[in-house]
Amino acid sequence: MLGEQIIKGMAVTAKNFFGSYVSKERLTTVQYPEEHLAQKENTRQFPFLVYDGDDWEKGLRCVACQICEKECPPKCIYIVKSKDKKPDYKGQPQLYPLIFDIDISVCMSCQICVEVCPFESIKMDTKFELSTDDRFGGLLLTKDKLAKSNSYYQKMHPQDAAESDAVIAGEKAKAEAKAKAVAEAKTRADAEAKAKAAAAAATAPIATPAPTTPPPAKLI
Amino acid sequence: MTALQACLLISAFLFAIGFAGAVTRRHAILVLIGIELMLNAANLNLIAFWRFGPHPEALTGFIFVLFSMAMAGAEAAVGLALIIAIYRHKKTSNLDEVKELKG
Amino acid sequence: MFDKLDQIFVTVLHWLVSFVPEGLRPVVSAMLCIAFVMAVFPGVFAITTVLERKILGRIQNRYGPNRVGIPFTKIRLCGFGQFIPDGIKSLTKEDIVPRAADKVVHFLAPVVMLMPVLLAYAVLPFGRNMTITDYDAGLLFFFAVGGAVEVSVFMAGWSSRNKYSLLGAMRAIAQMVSYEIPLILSAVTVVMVVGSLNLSEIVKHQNNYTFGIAHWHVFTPWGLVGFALFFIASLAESNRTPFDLPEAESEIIAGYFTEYSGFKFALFFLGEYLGMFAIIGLGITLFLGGWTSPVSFLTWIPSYVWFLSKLMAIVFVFIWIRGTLPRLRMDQLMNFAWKFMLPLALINILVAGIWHYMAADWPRWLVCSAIIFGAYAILGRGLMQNQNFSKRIYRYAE
Amino acid sequence: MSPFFVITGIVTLLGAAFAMSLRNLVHCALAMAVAFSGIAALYLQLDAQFVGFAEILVYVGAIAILIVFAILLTRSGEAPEKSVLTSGWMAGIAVSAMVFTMLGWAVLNSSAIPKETPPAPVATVKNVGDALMTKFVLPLEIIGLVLTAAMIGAVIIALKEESKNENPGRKS
Repeated sequence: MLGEQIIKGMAVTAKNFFGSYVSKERLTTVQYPEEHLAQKENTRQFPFLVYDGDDWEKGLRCVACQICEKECPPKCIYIVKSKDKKPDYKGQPQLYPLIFDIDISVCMSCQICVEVCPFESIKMDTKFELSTDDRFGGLLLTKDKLAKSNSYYQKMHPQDAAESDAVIAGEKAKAEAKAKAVAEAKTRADAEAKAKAAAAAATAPIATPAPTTPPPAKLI
Repeated sequence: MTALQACLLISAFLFAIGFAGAVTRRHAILVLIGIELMLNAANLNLIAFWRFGPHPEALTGFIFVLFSMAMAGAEAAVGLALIIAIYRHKKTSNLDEVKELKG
Repeated sequence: MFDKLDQIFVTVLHWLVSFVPEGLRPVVSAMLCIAFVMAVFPGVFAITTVLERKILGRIQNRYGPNRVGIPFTKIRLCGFGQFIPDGIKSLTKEDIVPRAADKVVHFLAPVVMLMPVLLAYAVLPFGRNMTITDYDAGLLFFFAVGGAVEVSVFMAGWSSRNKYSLLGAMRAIAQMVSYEIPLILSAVTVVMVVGSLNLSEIVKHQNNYTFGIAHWHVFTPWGLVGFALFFIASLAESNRTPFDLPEAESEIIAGYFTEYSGFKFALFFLGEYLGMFAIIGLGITLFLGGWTSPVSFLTWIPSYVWFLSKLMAIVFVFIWIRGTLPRLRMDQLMNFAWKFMLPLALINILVAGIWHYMAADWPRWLVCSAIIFGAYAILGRGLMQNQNFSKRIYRYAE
Repeated sequence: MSPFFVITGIVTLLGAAFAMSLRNLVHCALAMAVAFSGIAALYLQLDAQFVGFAEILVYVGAIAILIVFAILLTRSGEAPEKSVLTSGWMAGIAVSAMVFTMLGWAVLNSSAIPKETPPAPVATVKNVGDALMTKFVLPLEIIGLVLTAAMIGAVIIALKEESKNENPGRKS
């Protein structure tokens, strides 16, 4: 019969129309500015610098080794090293970047800088609403805008943050172990030196002891 | 100058315009438009006389105009079909060049 | 009390006209009626543009526009203020006229399009004695004025000196002409049964009730087929899907109004919708009992409310069809008009004749329904027999 | 002789004059459509309601479009360069002017024209229908036949004859 299929088709659209008022899961549209879609775990937009503790100036992990600057394909990172040093999380004095600029209008979010960074100091952020009316200055993020706390990093990428913290904890443990070993070696050396000195004093009080403390082990 | 005379004058002028167009214009379709105008002028006369005539309830003029319109429609259809057929053969609808009778 | 509410517009009109001196009365009352039509139907047009986008959205499981309510305020009105920015946008857009276009005809086309459409509202009965001019041959006036729209379509298509718009105009005229015949023939059946071309007479003929149900023409076999034909033909007359070939995006760009922009395009858009409302209004008057209420115990609702609700119901079905049916090709469109709708309309006239002369009891229903159902089945099979829709087989790349 | 009557008269005559004198054929067809709607308005003023609406339906709706289609099919939409008048156009204009003056003279001072205008006759559709079906039933049937014959004839004439091309040389 002519028109049978038309009625079937109309029934389908009618079901869709009235269904959209009745069952809520038919309408999957997200009203964007008001509601946000939950972001995936490994979303990445633009890099940011991680710092420990609460003062971003001192806690910055970056040691201005400029590996990321060299590796960055579109060359959007610009680092100027500092002259003096400041202690890093292992208490070991390290350089720090005086100027650390990333031009996010050039950055292509390829995450190479994160992979090559030996100090776990640059990670990928998930914020994407970065539009500004100033096309040149507005999109050049300087060090203060880039620095974000480790806790923010935990919130953004829990799993990666956990791994990176494990790495850092390992580093710290190794550093303490080495420091302890050095300290023990020092105490043992002092003890021996004292013993030798006592012995030398006993045998030849005239031979003046020349205690030479062994130079500390070279740190990587 | 009663209304009837005004109508008759208008239809006479229409008829003159239609006749002038049909006679002087070169293009076949314009001649057909001229004929249509002449037919309409005649219809206007009929309606004028029906309206101001002695016993309009007989509706003679009225019905006559209806039939004349039907005829004008048929005539226009056939006329245009002829013009298109001539154009298809002779590639022109210019009346001056459509002179010889050969097929 | 309800009767006063029903005649509210008429009393207001007479009250306003009474202030004017005797000589100017007809002119002023005509002006007021025109103001009424120009206020109501462009308003319905504005609502329909938003309604169309919302219903199409909901059919496709998404929200329609739901942001713009009252401008400059936070009120959303779930999107029903969308026509204000749309209107401003289309009015302030630049009006580009192609250099080669024929300026005068190009300018006149939208005017000539809007004029007959607005004239057609003069004869539609919006409510109990709410017809602006109650012509004795009202139906013929409507079709005569409806026919003049094709001249404006041609003017638009030809004057833009653009191959596509000329072809689009030719297609649109061919479609409108070939669907005007079933339109008029299905209206002829109503005239045959009612015996008059006067639209108020036709509504009065449908205004009596048995067992509480109104005597609408659509409840009779010939009326149902007549209304179906009228509905399909009005879809084609107003260039709506599935007959919107002349102006479809996938076809010849925007058909005959390719070269129009800004205010002229808005006029064409308005003209198209007003034409749609006019032809739906006529369909309601002829088959769905104009301003009468379907059941006898609801007659207290004012008559113009019935007319408007039926109008919006059919506009909803138009939009529903637009959300469902695919577009017809040009040959399918012509084939359907000349090989299915025209014969069915002629048979419908025969059935209306039989209906008129047989006695008013059940054999009449039986005979008429049998003839119509038989004709529908035969013509339907004739139309469908060369379409062999075999089961679709899917071949995937290995 | 209401002002409205004068205006429609002038519009009709202007439309007809332009229809005959414009160079571009499509403009002529549109001017003709204006002239026909002017004539329809004149009919309405002469209380011939049914004929007025029929005039709009038949002439403005159908014949204007028919003529415009014919213009496009014979590809004469563009204005021709050379003159649009036939060679002996002066004679044509003169004859039609004579026709108009003679008719005008006859109309203006004939005595048989009634002075007072009779009341408006009631030409309802029912009367027209009854008259058609009783007094004029034979012409009605004949008009039906004529229209069918004209339609079939027009189709056959305008049909492309590629089916039986007897002289393939001169393919039309």
